Amino acid sequence: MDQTDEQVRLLGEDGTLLQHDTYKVDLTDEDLCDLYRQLVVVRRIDVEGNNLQRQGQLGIWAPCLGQEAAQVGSARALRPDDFVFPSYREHGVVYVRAGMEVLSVLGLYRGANLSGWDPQRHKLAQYSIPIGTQALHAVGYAIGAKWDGAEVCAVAYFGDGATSEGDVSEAFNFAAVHSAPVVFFCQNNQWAISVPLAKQMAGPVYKRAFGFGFPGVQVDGNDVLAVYAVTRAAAERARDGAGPTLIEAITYRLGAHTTTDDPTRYRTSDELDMWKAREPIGRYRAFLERAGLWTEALEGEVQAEADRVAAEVRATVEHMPDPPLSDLVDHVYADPPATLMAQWRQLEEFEAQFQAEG
Amino acid sequence: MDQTDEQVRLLGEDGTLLQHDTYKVDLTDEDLCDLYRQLVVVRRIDVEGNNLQRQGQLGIWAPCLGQEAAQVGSARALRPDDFVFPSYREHGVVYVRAGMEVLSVLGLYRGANLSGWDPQRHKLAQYSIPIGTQALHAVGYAIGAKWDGAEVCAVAYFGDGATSEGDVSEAFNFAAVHSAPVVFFCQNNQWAISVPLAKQMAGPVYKRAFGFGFPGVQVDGNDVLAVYAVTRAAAERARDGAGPTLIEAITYRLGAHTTTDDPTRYRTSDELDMWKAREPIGRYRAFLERAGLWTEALEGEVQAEADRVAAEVRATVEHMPDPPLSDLVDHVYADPPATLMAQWRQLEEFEAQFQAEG
Amino acid sequence: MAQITMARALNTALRDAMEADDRVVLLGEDVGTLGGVFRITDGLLKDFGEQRVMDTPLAESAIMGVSIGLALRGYRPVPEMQFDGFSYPALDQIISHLAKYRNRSAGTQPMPVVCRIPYGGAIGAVEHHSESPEAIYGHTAGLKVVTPSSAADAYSLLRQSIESDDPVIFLEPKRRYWAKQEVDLPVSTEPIGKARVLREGSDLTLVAYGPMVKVAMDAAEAAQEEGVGSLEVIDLRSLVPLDDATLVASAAKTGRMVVVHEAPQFLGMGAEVAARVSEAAFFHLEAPVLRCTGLDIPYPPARLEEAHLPGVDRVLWTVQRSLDF
Amino acid sequence: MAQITMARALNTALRDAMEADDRVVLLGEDVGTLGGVFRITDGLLKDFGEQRVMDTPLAESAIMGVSIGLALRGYRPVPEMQFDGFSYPALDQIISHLAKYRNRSAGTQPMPVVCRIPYGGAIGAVEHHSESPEAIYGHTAGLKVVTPSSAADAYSLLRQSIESDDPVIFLEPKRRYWAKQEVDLPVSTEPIGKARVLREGSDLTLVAYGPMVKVAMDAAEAAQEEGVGSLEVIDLRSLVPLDDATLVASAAKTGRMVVVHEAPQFLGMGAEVAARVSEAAFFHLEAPVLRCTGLDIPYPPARLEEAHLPGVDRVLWTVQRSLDF
Ligand SMILES: Cc1ncc(C[n+]2csc(CCOP(=O)(O)OP(=O)(O)O)c2C)c(N)n1
Ligand SMILES: Cc1ncc(C[n+]2csc(CCOP(=O)(O)OP(=O)(O)O)c2C)c(N)n1
Ligand SMILES: [Mg+2]
Ligand SMILES: [Mg+2]
Repeated sequence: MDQTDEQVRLLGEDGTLLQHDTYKVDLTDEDLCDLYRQLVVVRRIDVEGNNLQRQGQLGIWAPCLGQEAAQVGSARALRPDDFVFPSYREHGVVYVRAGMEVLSVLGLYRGANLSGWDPQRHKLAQYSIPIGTQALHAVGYAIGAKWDGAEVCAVAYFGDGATSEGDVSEAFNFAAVHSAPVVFFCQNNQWAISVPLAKQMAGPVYKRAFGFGFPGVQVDGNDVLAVYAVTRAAAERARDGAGPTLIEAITYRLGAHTTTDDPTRYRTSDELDMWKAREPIGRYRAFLERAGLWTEALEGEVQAEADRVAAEVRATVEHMPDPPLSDLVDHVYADPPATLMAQWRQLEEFEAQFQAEG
Repeated sequence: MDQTDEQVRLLGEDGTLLQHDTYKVDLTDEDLCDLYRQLVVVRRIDVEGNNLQRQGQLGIWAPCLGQEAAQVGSARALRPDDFVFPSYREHGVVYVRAGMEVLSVLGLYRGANLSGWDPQRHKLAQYSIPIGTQALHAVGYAIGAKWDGAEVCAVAYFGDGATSEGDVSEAFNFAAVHSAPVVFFCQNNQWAISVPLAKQMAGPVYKRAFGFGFPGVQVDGNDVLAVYAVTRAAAERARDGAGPTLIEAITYRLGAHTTTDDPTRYRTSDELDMWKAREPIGRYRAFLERAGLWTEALEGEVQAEADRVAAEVRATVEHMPDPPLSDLVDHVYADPPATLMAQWRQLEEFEAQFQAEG
Repeated sequence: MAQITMARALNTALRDAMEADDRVVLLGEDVGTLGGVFRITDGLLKDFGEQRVMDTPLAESAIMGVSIGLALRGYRPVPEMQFDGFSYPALDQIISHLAKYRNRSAGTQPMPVVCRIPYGGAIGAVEHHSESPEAIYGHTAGLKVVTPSSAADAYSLLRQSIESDDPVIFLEPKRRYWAKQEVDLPVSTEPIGKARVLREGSDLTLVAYGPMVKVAMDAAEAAQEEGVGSLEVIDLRSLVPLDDATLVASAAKTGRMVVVHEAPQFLGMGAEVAARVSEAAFFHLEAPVLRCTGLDIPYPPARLEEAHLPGVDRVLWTVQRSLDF
Repeated sequence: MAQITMARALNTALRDAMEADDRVVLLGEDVGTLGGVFRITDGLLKDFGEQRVMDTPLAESAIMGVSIGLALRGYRPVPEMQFDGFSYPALDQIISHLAKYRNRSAGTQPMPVVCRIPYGGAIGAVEHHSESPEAIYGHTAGLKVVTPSSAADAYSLLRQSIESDDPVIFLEPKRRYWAKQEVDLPVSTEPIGKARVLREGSDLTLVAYGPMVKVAMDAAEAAQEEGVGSLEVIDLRSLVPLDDATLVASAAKTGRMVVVHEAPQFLGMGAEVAARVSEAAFFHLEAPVLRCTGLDIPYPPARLEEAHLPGVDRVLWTVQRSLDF
């Protein structure tokens, strides 16, 4: 289940552009440079996430290090009116799709909110922590969009481990039966916490789709151009009414599962080194260099932007106020039960003592 | 998803024996005749089930009419120490495997018990009503058997509708990862209550297996010899340590979903007539005739046996006592909570009034 | 006035809701061509088409997850779980998402999903078809849990539920589907969250909901006739929100209360009502709040269900226990 | 005597149980190589091998269903659900099969499965990692529901659970995993079904279990020091079977009771205890049984969890409400 022939690739490991019969690069130079900016900024956000966690500003952080190409490439291939259903590690997707809404994600990992953003604002559902569950939401959204005659698709992000959950298979089947405009985007980062692929499945992820009667494609998830092209094609296919596609992006989680995890307990440094050598941003920069698009000026701009975003992230998180006590009850119901309101008044009464006491 | 080339068949519609590269008939004449007996008896049990329900002796009945070959052929291919996990319609499996334990099934549909038999006695789990759930039990049993070094397999029976449940996909994947000695036997009878295949799935069932990394095979489920051969091979494969197989037996539910169902609301009489012409017992009898095995004497014996079983079924059900009140609480726990025992004493006290009053 | 069954009232409520708002869609196993195994959706596929009434694959978690996705797209889905015991595969989607979605989105994302579930026993069914899971749903904050006992309430509460922006678990007492009531539809009854005093009484309050309301009313009638006492009967109508004001007022008046339900006693609705009323009406109670419920056992085989479920006699026996206190 | 954490006691209990009976097997997500996200199964894969400690695919329904199958094969599986909130996908297997299997088989098929679930909040976690689902399990007849509050009980109750032929939901209060206690293992404490009076008192009884036992003890200590009163503290230890004899005896003695738990109040354990004790100790109670619990809300973000969860101050405040009655 390592990199195979079937895998779609547009960039060699050294950044050379490869030919592919089906998938082509059709981005402008400007877009190609902007893609680089996004990759670098996303990595910097991730670094800040780790730092802020270490400083106690965040309760936990789920690093996306190494998965930037899979996230940025796929998210960039979508239209604003497509709808995205992320898991808990898709900071790159959030940044590309919703810019500084990524601050809400930091608030989530700080424990200041429960995701908190309006899913309709950027057509971006909140992070879904129960593994695989969001795949079904994407199918429902997609079916609704199809009924509406809207030319949009829904995209569900999930990991290799998630493919074992019943919900994901139910989503595959439901989408296939309804020819729903969904893209299932699986970041196969080789691990589900400490569980390696071989203990998770007995064949490659993308083939799962064939069993349910729709196409699956495996792509080099560290090749941002291939990911972009494959996702764009799948999204177009969905919007055109041809039904779902499963994309398996082969990538690697270079960091820990979360900041509470110690990956040295379960994986070798050899494996890590091998994948470090394949990390996506260096490869893409090599491509830009070969294409004559990389310049010192570009690098300077990109790094400045990363610095700016990092600073904003840091400042925002460090000054993020604790949520008001009323957040406990204010959003549970549109129309809250009287019994809950009575509890709340009792809690206020209790808390009032301390305010009085100072 | 109709009868396709890939489908394994050993008997033509007119009972001619077909050649197959992989699967052969290797039953003795005696066994071939006994198979006929079992098919006929199972059909008769089913007829009695319907009758008894109509007479109010059973609360409900789930007919297996038309699925006798799939059930008898597969069950006969198993060894006594294999373990079978049926759904709620596998009366043929129960009869072949456990003989008159089928009376417990009638008790279940009468409302006198909850299946009631000891699963270890005939290595036969109780009927599982929540769709698809038993597939996981089979995987667990199979993994345990493998750990024990036992050369046995577990067999999970379920329907076409069941393949949509998350549990069934989880079972496929878990079994594949553990190379568990399981046979997944799907009776694709074309309907899940009123829902036809086209609304249930977007491709044939057997291909589902490939996506999870193990073999699937489609067999003519109304061809008892093909079902027998395919199941025997899958069971041997499992016992030999080669892992799971998914068998899709194409058959048809000639009766109602259950006695409370009215299939005329959702399917055409043309469809029904087409499948009636393909029903399995006539075809098998034609084979026996061609093979010179069918005789008036055999038919006489077989019908007599069916009469005998039918009479036993009728008599047993008609005289089946209501369960004692203590069945409410006696089997819930090995070691029941005092609070439950207190409830029970209270109930006894309450019921005692009526006994006193007469 | 017409004689209408609860099944018919529910069917009409769905039809009227679908006519009133074309974002209302139905989905579930066998809800289309068949009209549902209880025929609650009968005729709706024919009149509204496949995009409004969807026969789904056999997958309850999917039915619920897809409903959530449809709500995100602006629909008002009304999924059906075919039976109480088959709602359990959907519990993760219900607990982890349906109940929490609005709160997680800081109130920005409404979740107008009404999950219809036929529930309860006494229909002679096999295992898993007679469960009373209301306590599981009632304990799950973020949900409303509604259960009618009459055709009029079935109609009105279902219409209200579909209009609600909060997710509703709508529990239909299947043994009452075919019971008739004089009522002209459409009808509008008290809002969700209001209990109804069905019968005034002075000696003891019987609290019931869904399938047990009829039993409670029959018991009250019998108590009157047999001179046991004058029983007040409250139909909760919704378990969440619970109308504890009405409960407490009644307990304060009669001084005695018996809660009746089919579900097992341990951690059932009777416990919650007893805890609340015992607190709020402490100085008024002349006897503890008693519970007349199903036993703490898995639902028994049909031939034993009568003993498991509260009937008029056992309710009266419990009433007597309270009066004797 | 050694200072032992609850985590260590659980680990030792699993090891000792596996040594005592080679049909005891562990399975779950990350329980093998990693030793579990809380390290409760640390070192066991190394010492017992892959056939006794199985890293499963990421599928909770499968973990439970496979455990049931293993039990049918004669094993005594101890599946782990990684967190409370991730036990929900297994609910159908638990409710529809695990709890009902023995009964369905007329008592012939034992179901010795112990489902370990780290539960509860106060660890600053993100959503779904701080749930208290005990009421769902407690309402499901056929299960036992056990939850230790100390290292010694953790060891002894887990050993007893594994020896039980009935299925046990074993709830581990994760905020107490690292709390130490002086104890020599192996240790044998009271059987499942017995509550323990942790502290004698005369004015009011505090009832707690799992994560709240420490809070209740601290509150009782503070009440003593501040002259509020003499509080008795009961650790339930198992919710099913519930030791109502001990509860009622204590309520009869002190006349006042406060039940403390993290789970939402509505239909939580506090309701069941209140209902039972109010009935059995009706003439002894000088105040209603009060509940000091989590709010009826989805678990809040970490920065608000302190307000949601009962702490010493809120317990004392509730105690005062009872004393003022
Ligand atoms: C239903 C459920 N079970 C368990 C968990 C705990 N958990 C969080 S992440 C994770 C592994 C997920 O692996 P994968 O799907 O490959 O995604 P990745 O973390 O690699 O991005 C587990 C088991 C969970 N969040 N949800
Ligand atoms: C989890 C669950 N959901 C729904 C049902 C109700 N139900 C009983 S049988 C059935 C259809 C099953 O179809 P299939 O799997 O094809 O088996 P068949 O009845 O055709 O043998 C349904 C929906 C159930 N028993 N369990
Ligand atoms: Mg992964
Ligand atoms: Mg079928």
